[in-house]
Amino acid sequence: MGDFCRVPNYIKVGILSLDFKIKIGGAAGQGMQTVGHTLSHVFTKGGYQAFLIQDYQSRIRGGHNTSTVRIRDGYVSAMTEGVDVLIALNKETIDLHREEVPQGGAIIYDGEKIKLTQQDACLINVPLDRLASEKGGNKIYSNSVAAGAALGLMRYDFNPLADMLKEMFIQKGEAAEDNVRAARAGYEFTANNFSRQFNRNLTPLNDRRRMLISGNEALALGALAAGCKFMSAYPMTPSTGITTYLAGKTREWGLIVEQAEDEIAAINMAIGASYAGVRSLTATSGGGFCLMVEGLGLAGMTETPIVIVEGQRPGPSTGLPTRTEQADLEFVLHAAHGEFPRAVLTPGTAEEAFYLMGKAFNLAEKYQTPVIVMSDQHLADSYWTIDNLDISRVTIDRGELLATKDLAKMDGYKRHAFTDSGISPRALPGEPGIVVVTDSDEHDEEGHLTEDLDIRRRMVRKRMKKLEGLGAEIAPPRTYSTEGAKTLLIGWGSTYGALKEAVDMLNADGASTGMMHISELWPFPAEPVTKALERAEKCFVVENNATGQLARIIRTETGKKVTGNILKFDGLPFSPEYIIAGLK
Amino acid sequence: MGDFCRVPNYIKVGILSLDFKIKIGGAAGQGMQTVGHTLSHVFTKGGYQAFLIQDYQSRIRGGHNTSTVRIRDGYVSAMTEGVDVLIALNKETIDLHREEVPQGGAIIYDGEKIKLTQQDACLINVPLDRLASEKGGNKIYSNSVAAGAALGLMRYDFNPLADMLKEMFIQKGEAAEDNVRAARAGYEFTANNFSRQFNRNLTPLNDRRRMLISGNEALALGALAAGCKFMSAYPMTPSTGITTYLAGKTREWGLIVEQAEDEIAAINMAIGASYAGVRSLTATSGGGFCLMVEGLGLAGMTETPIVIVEGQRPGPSTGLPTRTEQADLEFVLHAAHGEFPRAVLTPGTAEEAFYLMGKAFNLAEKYQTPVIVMSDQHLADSYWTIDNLDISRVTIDRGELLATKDLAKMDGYKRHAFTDSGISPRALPGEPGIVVVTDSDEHDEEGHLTEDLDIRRRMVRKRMKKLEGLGAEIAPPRTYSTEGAKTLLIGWGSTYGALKEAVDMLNADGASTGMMHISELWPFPAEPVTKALERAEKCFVVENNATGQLARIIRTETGKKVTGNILKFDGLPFSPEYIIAGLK
Amino acid sequence: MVELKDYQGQETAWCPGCGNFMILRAVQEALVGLDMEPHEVLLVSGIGQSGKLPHYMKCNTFNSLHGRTLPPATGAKLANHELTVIAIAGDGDCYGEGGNHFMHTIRRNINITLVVHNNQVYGLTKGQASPTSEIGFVTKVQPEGVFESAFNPISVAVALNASFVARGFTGEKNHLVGLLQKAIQHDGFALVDILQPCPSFNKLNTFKWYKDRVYKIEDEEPGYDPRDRMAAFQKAQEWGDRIPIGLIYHCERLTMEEQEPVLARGPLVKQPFDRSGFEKLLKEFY
Amino acid sequence: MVELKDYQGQETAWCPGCGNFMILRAVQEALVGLDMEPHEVLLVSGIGQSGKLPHYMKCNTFNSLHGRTLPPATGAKLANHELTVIAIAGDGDCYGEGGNHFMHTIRRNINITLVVHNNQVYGLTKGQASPTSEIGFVTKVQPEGVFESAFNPISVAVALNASFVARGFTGEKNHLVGLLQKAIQHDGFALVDILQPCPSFNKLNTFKWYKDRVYKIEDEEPGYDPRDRMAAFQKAQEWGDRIPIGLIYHCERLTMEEQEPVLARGPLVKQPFDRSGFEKLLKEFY
Ligand SMILES: Cc1ncc(C[n+]2csc(CCOP(=O)(O)OP(=O)(O)O)c2C)c(N)n1
Ligand SMILES: Cc1ncc(C[n+]2csc(CCOP(=O)(O)OP(=O)(O)O)c2C)c(N)n1
Ligand code: SF4
Ligand code: SF4
Ligand SMILES: [Mg+2]
Ligand SMILES: [Mg+2]
Repeated sequence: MGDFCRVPNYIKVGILSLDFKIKIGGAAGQGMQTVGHTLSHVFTKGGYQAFLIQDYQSRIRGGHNTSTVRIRDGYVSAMTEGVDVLIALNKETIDLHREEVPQGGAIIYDGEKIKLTQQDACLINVPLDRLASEKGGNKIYSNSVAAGAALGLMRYDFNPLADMLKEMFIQKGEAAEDNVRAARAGYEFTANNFSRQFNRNLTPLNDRRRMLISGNEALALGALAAGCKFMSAYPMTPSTGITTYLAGKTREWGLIVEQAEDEIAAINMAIGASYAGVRSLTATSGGGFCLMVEGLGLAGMTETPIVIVEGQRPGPSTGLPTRTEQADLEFVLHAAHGEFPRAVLTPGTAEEAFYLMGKAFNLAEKYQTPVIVMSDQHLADSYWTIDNLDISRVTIDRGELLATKDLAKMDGYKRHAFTDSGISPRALPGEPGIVVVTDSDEHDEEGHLTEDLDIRRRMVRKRMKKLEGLGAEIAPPRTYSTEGAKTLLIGWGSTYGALKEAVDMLNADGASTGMMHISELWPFPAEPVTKALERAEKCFVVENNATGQLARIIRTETGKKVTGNILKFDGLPFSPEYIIAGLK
Repeated sequence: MGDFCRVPNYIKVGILSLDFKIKIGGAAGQGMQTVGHTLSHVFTKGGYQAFLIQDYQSRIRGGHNTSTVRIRDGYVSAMTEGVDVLIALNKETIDLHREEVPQGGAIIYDGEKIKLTQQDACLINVPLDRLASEKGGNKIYSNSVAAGAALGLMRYDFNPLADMLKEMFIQKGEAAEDNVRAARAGYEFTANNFSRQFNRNLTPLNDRRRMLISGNEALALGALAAGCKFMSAYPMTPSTGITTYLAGKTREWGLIVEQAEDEIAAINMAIGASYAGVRSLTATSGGGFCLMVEGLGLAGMTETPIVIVEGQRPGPSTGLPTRTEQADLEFVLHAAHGEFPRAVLTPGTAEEAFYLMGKAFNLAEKYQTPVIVMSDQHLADSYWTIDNLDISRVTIDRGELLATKDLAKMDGYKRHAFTDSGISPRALPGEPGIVVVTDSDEHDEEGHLTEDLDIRRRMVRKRMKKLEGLGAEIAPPRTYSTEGAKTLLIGWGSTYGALKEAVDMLNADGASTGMMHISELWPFPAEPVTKALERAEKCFVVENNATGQLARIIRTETGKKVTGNILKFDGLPFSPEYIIAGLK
Repeated sequence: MVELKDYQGQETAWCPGCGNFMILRAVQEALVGLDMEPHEVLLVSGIGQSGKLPHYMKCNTFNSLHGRTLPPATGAKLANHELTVIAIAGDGDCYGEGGNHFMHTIRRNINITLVVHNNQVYGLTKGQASPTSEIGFVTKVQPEGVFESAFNPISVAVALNASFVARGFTGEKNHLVGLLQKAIQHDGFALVDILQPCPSFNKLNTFKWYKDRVYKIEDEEPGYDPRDRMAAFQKAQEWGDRIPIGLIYHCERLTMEEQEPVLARGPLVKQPFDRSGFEKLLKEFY
Repeated sequence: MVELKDYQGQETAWCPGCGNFMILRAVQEALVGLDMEPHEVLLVSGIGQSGKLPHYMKCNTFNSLHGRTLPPATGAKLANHELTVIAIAGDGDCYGEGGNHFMHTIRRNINITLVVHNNQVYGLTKGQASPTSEIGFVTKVQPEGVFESAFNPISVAVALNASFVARGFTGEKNHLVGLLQKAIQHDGFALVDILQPCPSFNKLNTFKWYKDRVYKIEDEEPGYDPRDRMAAFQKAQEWGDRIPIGLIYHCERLTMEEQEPVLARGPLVKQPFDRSGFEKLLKEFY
């Protein structure tokens, strides 16, 4: 049986060097994310590189969630269609995902709970619950049994898993040994009974140390590395992880993380803290960002630096709270009434997330204006194996920030002084002899409210002038394989990995395709984008939304119309195969 | 003396048939607006047509405000440069505005308070305060003296003014007779001493009855005529006038006007009321609209009709609270995360404000989605003499609203049923036998929360599908004098009058200019706009903002780049002369 | 006769052992006991675990935004005051994000029943402190424990002279049904704050923790007079070893609907729209 | 020695006879009396007539959004707690638009003084009812008179156990100066709600209206103990013929700054940033 309709037939499992995918499915609360994360770690330690994605519902227990890890012997940043091993912690996993397992793949399931017959895949019947109870002492360890079973099937070294589990459960203060015993039982069960049949043994490659990190962790680390000292936020999926990470580091890193009563308070507190002199951050999702819009304009008008992470999820409104989408771009570009400069950064990978956070703080302070870093659930919740994060690449440039000694030399301080660059040197409140005044009303150079319309005109020009400097800081989009390429795929944000792999697949099939990924989106890099568009015969914009927002922005900023849009708005990220199918 | 730099030399005062301008300046609290309004009424009653604009500061007493009325013998919707009579209730008025008075114009002032010498204009020294005290019994009636003095100067019939003052002050419960006596004293003083010298007698034209109405009043009347039954709002200049007007009509017109605790409550209350079945409105300015953005998305997702008036003022942030600007357009078009259909209407005159409010309610209900009517301080606070508002042109189309009898025939009701048009027939809560369910989360046809991603896809398509019908309802932009015109001026919203008059002035000078005014802006009327752009050699977009927002939208929607932008962002409206200068 | 099955809704998505099940059941029983038909009832909810409740019922439902339960409920009630409007909210939802509406809706004294699922934690977003979390409550976002004093909704409601203020507990279902019925029947704004264990994220204020502490005012203090505001304020401060449940405060105030003259003519939505006076209205402008 | 002229600011734009002049003067005198230098003080204001006050002073000023006085004040205080932070707000500003922050800032007990210019009306927007307007107050937007019960800030602050709650009156300047000084010196959040006549738009609660009613608690009830919460709640309800001014409630609570361990090392803005531990931090991810 097996109607493989959902696995496009250009799937290339096993054709490239190593490419191995394991999907764990079950109800919320069964620990799929833990298994996925643990396995990703185990393989990372073995010299492989992992990419792990999470698909979960907006509930705490029950329902249906999956965690899918892909393992390669090189950098990986996308999830392709199909899985090699499906671990089913419940029946629904089999119903929904059995067709993703091609011939030669395996389904690990608990035959004592689920009855299965007739599969093209190997059926790996493991008494998960029983082994968990018998060996671990508790049925809840069945996820550890399953993790062990997956490794046993490939006869992969068991020890890294044991170490991982110990470390993890000791931290959580739970019975580490019980878990290890449960995992070992799973391991031995499949190693002994099924590994021959499955016949895809895997051994650690080397012991090169690499990191396994999620998008949210990378964003949070980027803020820490940039010297962020204040964060105020209100919980909202998918950005809460940033707050959680930073909240755990406050003592060690000397920062304050305050949970605000609402998003309005969150952004306004951050603005207040920034005015008083510390690098400040807030993070939210589209709904919370809606409430921050007035504060955004306040930062623009008072020229107060502020970094906002906008982690997108499918809208409108509450939408699908735990899924992914990229439908907030035009909103973010135009949010708040009136006109003021802003920068919008749209990282595509964990590394970019880290480094662009550093850049965000620098731009915010140099240009004294809000900077928005756009993320989405796919970026925020996915994990990457990466080589390293190099803090020496994170410079801290606080812009024209006046020290006490500078001020002593000055003859009267004016917070909003007119300058050629539009940037007024910034002093902090508390400096003897001067006062720092600013206002959400139109103001004069000192910062005092004014209704002098000549000053108004000049202040508008001064603020907008900053766009020039800001624009010059924007790096050109990353291109890949564009040399002589006839078709150009264009994307922004979390689609990076899927785009790149689509290009590889297409070119492997003889096509001539390149990609351009925009991760520094505003001020829009119109010149390099125009050039790239002109070089290709066909250009497709790939976006996780229903209307093709980047395509419209490209049209406004370059005058060019792209050949087509490849869109997706069902809450799930792109696979390379989906992009390829969209080209046809 | 008189450095006439601020009065461009193509000024045409007196060359066209009748064109007469009176500016009254003084401190807040001195009653300039009353004088301006009263004079506008007096001339309207005499068969003339008036256009009255207000320029005021964000304070209750003191400072410097003006009210300027232009009188013509035909429809007038713009204020040109220069004034014929300047009434100075304080010294500042003279300092700031004397140069606007050309040779042959007059300055009415109180020589007992202000010393004036050397003017090109006639100096009309009237003891305003003294006459007010002596004849009216109170110095505060000096504004009535001034109004009388202005009329006396032209030897215009005094009686209409007396009637107006009586009516007005009796309503306010103040001493009507004292005011009339004060006005008469002013009248006689100038009629006797200065009217010969000034030599521009004016007599009533006819007794054709016309209305004098402000943009805010027209918007409010439009809502009333459309059957709006619920308004919740939070005060914010320049839209408060709408709330005030409707609040005064609640008993008579059977509607509820609730002042909310904040704008978030305002929009969400209006959404609740609309869900329960009544036509609902809210009104605000940019800052308040920022706070409504999340609610906007809620209306989009739950498919709840709602009309929002967004009265713009100069931003960003608090900006210039009492001045005008058109810098919220892109924000309004893209406000709220995620994607859903909306309509944006941008009336240019009082009549349009009235009729488009009716259309707004119809579109909101037919397409079950938010409709935003954009106003600004210039539209809101200006007064027009107009022929009539014709309620028979205001149809009420509540769209697919199911009555009890329709429901009885149906087999189970689904609030968000899939349909070809994307419009799901709407029932109201309270109908026996059915329940009306909706959700800000993605939902199924019944309105229940769902995480079924197939339904998600279909629901997105269903909602977006409504854009087609909505787009077809949008009227093409108004064009004027475009036949064979080489240059096209393009505008939206309150610039209508200035644009039209600029065209007239240019063509009178032998140019070949036309205009296109967009008052139904979204879904964008791309086809007619493209055609108009193609027909002209040069196209200029005229906008009260700093970045040329409509020009960018035109580029996105039509692919065309306009020749140039004529922009203004000092808080004041355009004059035709300013536009013409911008072309050079 | 309305029956429980008339209120049967979608399958639930709450965690096993969650106090919300009891609230759902109590709301259903209260409505059935009052013989109200589903079409006469409108539930307006916010976003959070509590916000899902209406989906597990079957009646008119407007599931609004996080924190915004009360404004749409107010709008809907003013548009059709024949509907029985019940606002369903979470503690974060109503006292955090929506705190301003909580205060101002009390001021309006509109005839709405507000049911707050107070689990002293943010459930749906996985366990951050809520405004009602106690000082010292440790979470991943509050690793040093909560610094802010806990929001006391009863105290604030009494301070604002709310016309009906009660506290229930999910472990006392019948008592809760009674409170809900009184609240629904009360003419004016009624707050029913419900202590609701969240076994997934609140390991401090567990079912047992509450069970050991709550007492019914009517049982233990039969002389307690909920019309005595000072006594109510004092009672509102009781928290710790002993936590009172029951009707804490009650006063007579005119409702918004009673004061709004337009509503004397019947529900707004049913009032015919008569434009015949328009020409007359325009006279103002001539 | 700091002098009044050190605090001299821009020209005022208030109406003649406005109570705000007295508040301005009182704030200036309070700071001068405490010998605080302008650079040590940060005024954060909202939008409204009150929001203009800082421009008429000369000290650090963050004039923020309508309703958002407290969040930026909180952020600034946490970033540099050596600054004396005073939040200046209007009644609409603070109890209407910003009501949620009012409650939650009290919960935080951060060391900020909140000065509310309570004129019981929206001044800058020309006379609509504010949350503190009395039932029946007629305006152009409330032509039938206000229906909602007036917001009682003192009552709510006491209900939330605010650590310093006082009421002043612009007609009692010296008394007000004293209250402001105590509030500024108080370690924790301090509310000073000031009865402020608005001759332009509040024709009900005029200077005389207040003058005829206010009495100083310390004068008339020397035995009054502001540490007695029940007494304070009772006093908070006094309104009408007799309106108490003075310190109404006072309690000891840990401030947010005291609880935040990071601040024990000094103001955040002055703490050096040390990235040397970054490599170690990354170990978590290997
Ligand atoms: C504007 C906005 N901010 C944040 C969220 C994310 N969010 C959803 S539920 C919730 C809190 C839930 O806590 P509570 O209201 O106590 O409800 P519970 O889940 O505990 O019943 C939050 C913060 C949101 N949906 N919208
Ligand atoms: C978000 C927002 N909504 C509304 C306004 C308009 N607005 C400015 S001041 C004000 C109210 C002023 O009343 P209050 O706070 O009591 O201050 P007062 O002028 O009486 O001192 C309002 C509604 C605004 N600036 N921003
Ligand atoms: S997280 Fe808590 S409140 Fe939410 S369903 Fe689970 S137990 Fe109930
Ligand atoms: S309007 Fe009222 S509060 Fe505002 S300045 Fe005038 S008198 Fe003072
Ligand atoms: Mg909760
Ligand atoms: Mg006020």
